[in-house]
Amino acid sequence: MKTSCPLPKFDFDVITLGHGGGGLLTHRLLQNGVFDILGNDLLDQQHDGASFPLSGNVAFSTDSYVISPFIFPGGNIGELAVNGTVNDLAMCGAIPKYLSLSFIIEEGLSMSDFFQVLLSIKQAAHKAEVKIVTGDTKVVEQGKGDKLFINTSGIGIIHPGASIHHKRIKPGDQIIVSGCIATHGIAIMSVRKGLEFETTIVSDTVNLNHTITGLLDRFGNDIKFLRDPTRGGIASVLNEVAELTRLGFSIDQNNLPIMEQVEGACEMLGLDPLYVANEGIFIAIVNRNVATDFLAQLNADSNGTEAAIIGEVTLDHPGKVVMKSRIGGKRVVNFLTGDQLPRIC
Amino acid sequence: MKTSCPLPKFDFDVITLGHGGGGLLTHRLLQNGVFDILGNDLLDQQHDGASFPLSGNVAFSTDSYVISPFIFPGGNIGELAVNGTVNDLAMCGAIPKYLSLSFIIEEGLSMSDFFQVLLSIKQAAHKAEVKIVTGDTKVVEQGKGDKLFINTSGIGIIHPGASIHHKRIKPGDQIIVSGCIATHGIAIMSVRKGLEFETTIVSDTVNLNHTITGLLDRFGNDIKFLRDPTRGGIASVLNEVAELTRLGFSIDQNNLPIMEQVEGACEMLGLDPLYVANEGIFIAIVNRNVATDFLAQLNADSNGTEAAIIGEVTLDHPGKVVMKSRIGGKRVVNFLTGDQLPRIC
Amino acid sequence: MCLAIPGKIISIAGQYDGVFRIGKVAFYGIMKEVNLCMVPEAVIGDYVLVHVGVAISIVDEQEALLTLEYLEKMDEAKELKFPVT
Amino acid sequence: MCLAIPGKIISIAGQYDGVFRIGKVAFYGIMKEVNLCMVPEAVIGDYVLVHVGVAISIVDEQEALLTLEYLEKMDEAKELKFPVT
Amino acid sequence: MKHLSEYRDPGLVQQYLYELHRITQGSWTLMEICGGQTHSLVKNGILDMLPPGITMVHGPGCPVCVTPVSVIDEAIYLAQQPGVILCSFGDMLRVPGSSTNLLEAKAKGADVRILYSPLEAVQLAVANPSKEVVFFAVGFETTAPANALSVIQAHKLNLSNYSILTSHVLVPPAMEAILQDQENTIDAFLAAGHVCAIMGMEEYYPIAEKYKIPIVITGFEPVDLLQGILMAVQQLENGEYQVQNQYARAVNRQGNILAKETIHEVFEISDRTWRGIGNIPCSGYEVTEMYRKYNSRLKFDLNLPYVAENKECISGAIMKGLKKPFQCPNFGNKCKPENPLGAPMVSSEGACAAYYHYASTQVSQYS
Amino acid sequence: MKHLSEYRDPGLVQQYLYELHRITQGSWTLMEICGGQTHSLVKNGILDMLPPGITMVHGPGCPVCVTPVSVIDEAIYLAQQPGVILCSFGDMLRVPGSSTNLLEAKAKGADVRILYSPLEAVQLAVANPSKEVVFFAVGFETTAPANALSVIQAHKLNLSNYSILTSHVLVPPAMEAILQDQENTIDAFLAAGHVCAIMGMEEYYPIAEKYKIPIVITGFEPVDLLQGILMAVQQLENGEYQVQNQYARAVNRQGNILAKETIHEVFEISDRTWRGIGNIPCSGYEVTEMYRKYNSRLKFDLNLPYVAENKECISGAIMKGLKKPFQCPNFGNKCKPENPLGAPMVSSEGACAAYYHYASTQVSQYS
Ligand code: SF4
Ligand code: SF4
Ligand SMILES: [Mg+2]
Ligand SMILES: [Mg+2]
Ligand SMILES: [Mg+2]
Ligand SMILES: [Mg+2]
Ligand SMILES: [Mg+2]
Ligand SMILES: [Mg+2]
Ligand SMILES: [Mg+2]
Ligand SMILES: [Mg+2]
Ligand SMILES: [Mg+2]
Ligand SMILES: [Mg+2]
Repeated sequence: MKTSCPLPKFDFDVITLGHGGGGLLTHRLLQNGVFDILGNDLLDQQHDGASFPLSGNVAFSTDSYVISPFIFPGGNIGELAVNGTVNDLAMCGAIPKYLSLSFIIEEGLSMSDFFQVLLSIKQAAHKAEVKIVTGDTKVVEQGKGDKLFINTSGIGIIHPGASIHHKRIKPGDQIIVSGCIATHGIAIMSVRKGLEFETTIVSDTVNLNHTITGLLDRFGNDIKFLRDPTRGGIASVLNEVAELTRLGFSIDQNNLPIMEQVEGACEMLGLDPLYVANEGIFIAIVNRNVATDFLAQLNADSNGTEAAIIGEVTLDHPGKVVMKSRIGGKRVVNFLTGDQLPRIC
Repeated sequence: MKTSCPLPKFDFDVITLGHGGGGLLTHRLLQNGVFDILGNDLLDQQHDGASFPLSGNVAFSTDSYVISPFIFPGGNIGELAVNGTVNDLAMCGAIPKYLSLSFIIEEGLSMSDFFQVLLSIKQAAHKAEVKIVTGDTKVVEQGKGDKLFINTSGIGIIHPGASIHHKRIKPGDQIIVSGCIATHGIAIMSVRKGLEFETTIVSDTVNLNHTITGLLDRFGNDIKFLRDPTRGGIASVLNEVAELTRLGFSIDQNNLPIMEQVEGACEMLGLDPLYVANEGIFIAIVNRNVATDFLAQLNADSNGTEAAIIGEVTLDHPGKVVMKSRIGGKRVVNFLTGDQLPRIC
Repeated sequence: MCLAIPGKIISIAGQYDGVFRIGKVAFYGIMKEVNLCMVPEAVIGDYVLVHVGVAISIVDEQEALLTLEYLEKMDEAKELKFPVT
Repeated sequence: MCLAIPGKIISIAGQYDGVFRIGKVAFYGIMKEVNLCMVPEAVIGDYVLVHVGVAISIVDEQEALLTLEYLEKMDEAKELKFPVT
Repeated sequence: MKHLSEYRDPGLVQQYLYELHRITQGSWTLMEICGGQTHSLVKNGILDMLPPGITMVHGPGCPVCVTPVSVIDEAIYLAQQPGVILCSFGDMLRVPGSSTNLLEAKAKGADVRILYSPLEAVQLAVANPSKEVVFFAVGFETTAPANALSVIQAHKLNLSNYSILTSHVLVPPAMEAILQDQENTIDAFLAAGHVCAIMGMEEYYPIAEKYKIPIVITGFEPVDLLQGILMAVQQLENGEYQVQNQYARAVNRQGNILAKETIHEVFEISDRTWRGIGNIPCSGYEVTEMYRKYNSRLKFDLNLPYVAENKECISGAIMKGLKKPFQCPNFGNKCKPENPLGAPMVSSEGACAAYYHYASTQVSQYS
Repeated sequence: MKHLSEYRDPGLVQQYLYELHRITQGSWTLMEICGGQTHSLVKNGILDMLPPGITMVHGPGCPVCVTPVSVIDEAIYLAQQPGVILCSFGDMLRVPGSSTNLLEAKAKGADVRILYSPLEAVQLAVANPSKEVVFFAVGFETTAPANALSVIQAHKLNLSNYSILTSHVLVPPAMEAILQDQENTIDAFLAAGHVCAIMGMEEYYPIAEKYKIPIVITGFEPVDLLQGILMAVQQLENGEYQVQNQYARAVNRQGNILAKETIHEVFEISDRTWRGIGNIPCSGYEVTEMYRKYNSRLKFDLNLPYVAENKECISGAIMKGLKKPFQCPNFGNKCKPENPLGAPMVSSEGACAAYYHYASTQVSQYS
């Protein structure tokens, strides 16, 4: 995302090892760059950590972001890193509050790309209403990184109405997906060396916390389980829950929301969209009684217009995910083994 | 550190991209590896985050560790990552409680090295009495990382007696360093390609939280400031505080604890130990009244046998760090510019 | 084996790297450069079967309709439906 | 320029990569391989000045003592000390 | 998606199933040749919908499955050479060689790239003049024109740093090898539609005639497969053995003549070892003498020691249709997709992996 | 550390200072030739301890400072060539060329390695036969034997992928250039001990004689420097102009004969441009014709366009002792160690950087 905010003036147009050395260059980069852009009352303590009062049940989550390319159709690694941890906290039933932000920069990263990422971080944090309160910057040599890695860790306060635990899932519960699957993964794939294709698909990275809070406000503990199906796709999330609960998870291919272009790309590359990474969507498992209302509220939210009930929890085939195919047949949807490799031949 | 704990049996002897794909290989690596080794009641929730009750003033800190080589004389990146964040929390005056743990692995990392690191993490967490409650594992392609990067983020509870803030520093306060300087940086330098030398110096990485808690218990708010002088060395920490407080910081070279071999290496490479990275030491700025007792308690602690009062805060030369040399001359100790490069010629 | 899917030719460039005929082929709105030298008679708007970046045949629209009407040409299959579980 | 520091020869190997004389030199307990071909008369225990991995001279112990005793040989400098701030 | 979604229509599928159930009297064993067909049958849950009298067995039409251990070893060896970039289709990376696979070799430092097309490998060779680019040219007749084109293009561009490591196999010789097996139980074939898009139908008439077996050239979508099965069963019930073309929208009698010319420009027919099956005479393609400098085997003077197949894997019997994957004692225990003993467990088109991944609820007891 | 700590003894330092204060009557300007001496004077806070009559000015003896822009550009150019590994001592990496420095070039992808010794560069060439290893051979007479040795070693190992990019400079011609300057104010020199450890003392007698100036060959530790200053001031007070050897533990009259032979095996005397000063005839070394294949300039046919020095930097005046760093209008504002305008602000041995980093409390008002 391009912004009109001017780049601070630096003596360097790329990041060098010196910017990670802990000396003056590091100090300047942080002072004139990071703190200026992301500054808030807690971050500005310039200590090795932030302090603030907290009480209640908290959620704590971490993720490292290693996406390549780090600026991709629909976004960049910065907003991804904010949204990712915000969403992980939301999936715990928490209201995200504080983030840490840690960069691993490969020397040679252009200053302007770095600032583009920083500005996206600022905007994403603003939108998600979280504060970035502590951070870290490391620079590694050329060839020892991939331009930019980001770790965010986050602290949230568990929503008073939330009671998210896989143990609470019961047969009859409905499985809901909040939006089109595989969008993000295919957007990234479209710019991968050797597999490129033209598409208007862009990543759907977005913060889901406000959407989740709204749902928890109304449906409370009728929401049994929440998860954002990032790496490994929705198949992996459902398999993990199936394994943990020893219940059956039954879904219907006809109900899976997916964009036409995404389907086309999957056909072309021989990929199964069930295993493709997602960003801006989540899976909810909710009490059957509230499913329709839950879906209605979700459909009225900009993050859930394509939401659908895709299946339900069952006593059949315990520990397994089974999908009814478009033509009415059934198949087991297993764990993906490793990375999904394009199946060409 | 070698341990006798057996390596879990895996089908792979190195980590491949598939281990980061979110599918079965990731699942297995986490189940049979990470969770088995690091498991505790909070981590085992296998959610995308951990939940626990918390109340009071908390500290929150993050750091990414990119050390090369990742197994080095005296330790490895795993214990470094635990100790580093534990120490950053301790430097905030907090009692470290919960850590997140996030790996960025370059494909090809040997499983046995990875498990050696994991075991060190377990031991370091045990020693520091912190729980690793949430984590993440990413795998990047060959040439896109440097074998293993680790991020740890941590939450601690501020010690009830603590009142750590640079604004509390006053002229007359004493500057104490808890141990020999530059040890860690020189231990790492000794195995750097192109600069290698033989030495018995090993990294002094260690958790300092119990030491700090003991000092806070007794000296409370007479401790004005704590910082572990990692990257950039003690010169950088003192310059940062000088800049923040606009006070003068005056130190005496004769009082700086430093190992002979470390001095020898610095002479040989033309490095200034004031700028060399440290691990197992901290700088404390304390009320002059308690300085002697503080030092005595520190000297009685295994992490502080070499501790010394190295100087004091003054109204002279505001914003500057000045060192009295061995022969009685004075010089300004500035910020380091970039990385300290070996000065050969 | 031999994953091949039908796509519609959107544009045709004369040459592939100065050597071969190439074109843009759309699959559900995504587009890929495809080598068209094995289907010289293909024109814009045709559907071609594409395998590993090469168009291997033009989809015959007449035959496509016949396949879909195959059952109707069999007298016996008019009324009943097989009950699928 | 020309950072060079004195170290003590701990061991001497005949050859540097089959070509030159090398040895291990200790500086305050750390050790470095050093090329000794410019100081062929140096023996184990000698101190040599080392610059960028090459020993450039042997430290003369007699002369070293004389430097330290230089002032004593100057009649005038016996009692007083200069007050350093 | 036009020419795709129509063939996934549930109503049409039901009509075909009805008709198939209606006409099936006998007990028939049909082999779908192509891994893509297996994939589609399993992924769509079609197997459980078929009349009890019909047994589908999965043929050898998966290049990932039939590439022998020794060729995988060659690819790994080349990938490990400094300065070599080995390019491959994605699903070849997990196939086990004698001691490792390309994915692990890559993790240990070999330069292995996944490409969509051999033509992109040529571009890579142009962009990296100081490297040797090797394309791992596996495939059946369908892929041969693209691989051949890459050689012609490299030749026209005067590239000296491009070559292909071939493991090209041909369908008709494999069909005959299956039919000649003592224990053969196959009553009819669904031939591989995309192979025939290139090769046409001619080569199948002599086989149908000689072995008195129906051969229906079939597409890959549910309606295609059901129609193909229906056509084959109709023949069987009527005692006929013709070559029929279900996939007429893509296949005509003479095939793609230009594509065949391209193949014959670059390749000549050679003997070929099939993983799990063994040597089949005249069952593959090798680069002709004229293009020898694009043949990686000659260029790098490959001469690796012979490696025997893993005896524990019964993939030969599976690919000949003599056994089902779940009849293999290793299926799902010693042999799983994450650590395959044999190649059919690797690609999701491999018969064993297809069963493992997409097994219908009925057969899932075996996984 | 033996032969080091003794010369840092505070008691001894005080005695020397006492003696120096006692005998200093006149007003004397001394130049320490060597950047290492500058470094030590500033780092130990010695300047403020000297009698008010004594002014120290910092000589050109910092190879980092005197390497011209055009040579830095050559190094950057070579580092940017594919297949070239450029090896350098650490402090050369921040020196500004005409548009960038090696550190930034490295950040942008050039393969630049920091080594402790040129002999390690030879090892790197052995280990990387497919790469060209270039060692950036800067230095005064002290470093010349090591750089020459690396060429001899490469030659004996028959390496065809090793060469050196020289920027070797010589002390005596620079001293004469300074003395010949109209505005020269230098009354005495502290000559560079380590240079003399190689070269001996002979070349200095004619200079002392010709310019009637005391020259004291001096070491680098506080006691060395104070003793050297004391010896020079004694001469000045007595109206003498001899060559004296304070650093006799490391320097003898004839120098290291073997080292000089090694230099002359590989190098010959050439004209050399000094950054900030300009061309000085016969003031450097270049690789001889016999070893031409180890000369990076010839090997890579370097022929970069001429680049003028930055006019804003008065480093020439500083290195000749005509100005102090804080008299430069850019010092501490437009020119700082993190973004140096001129070379003396780069290395911590550079006069400007030494003042900036280690400036005593008295001079720190200027930083
Ligand atoms: S299950 Fe494994 S071992 Fe058995 S036939 Fe299939 S691939 Fe071979
Ligand atoms: S301060 Fe900078 S510009 Fe001025 S003389 Fe020194 S290096 Fe040159
Ligand atoms: Mg997480
Ligand atoms: Mg996440
Ligand atoms: Mg998540
Ligand atoms: Mg940090
Ligand atoms: Mg999505
Ligand atoms: Mg931190
Ligand atoms: Mg830290
Ligand atoms: Mg810290
Ligand atoms: Mg994660
Ligand atoms: Mg230390």
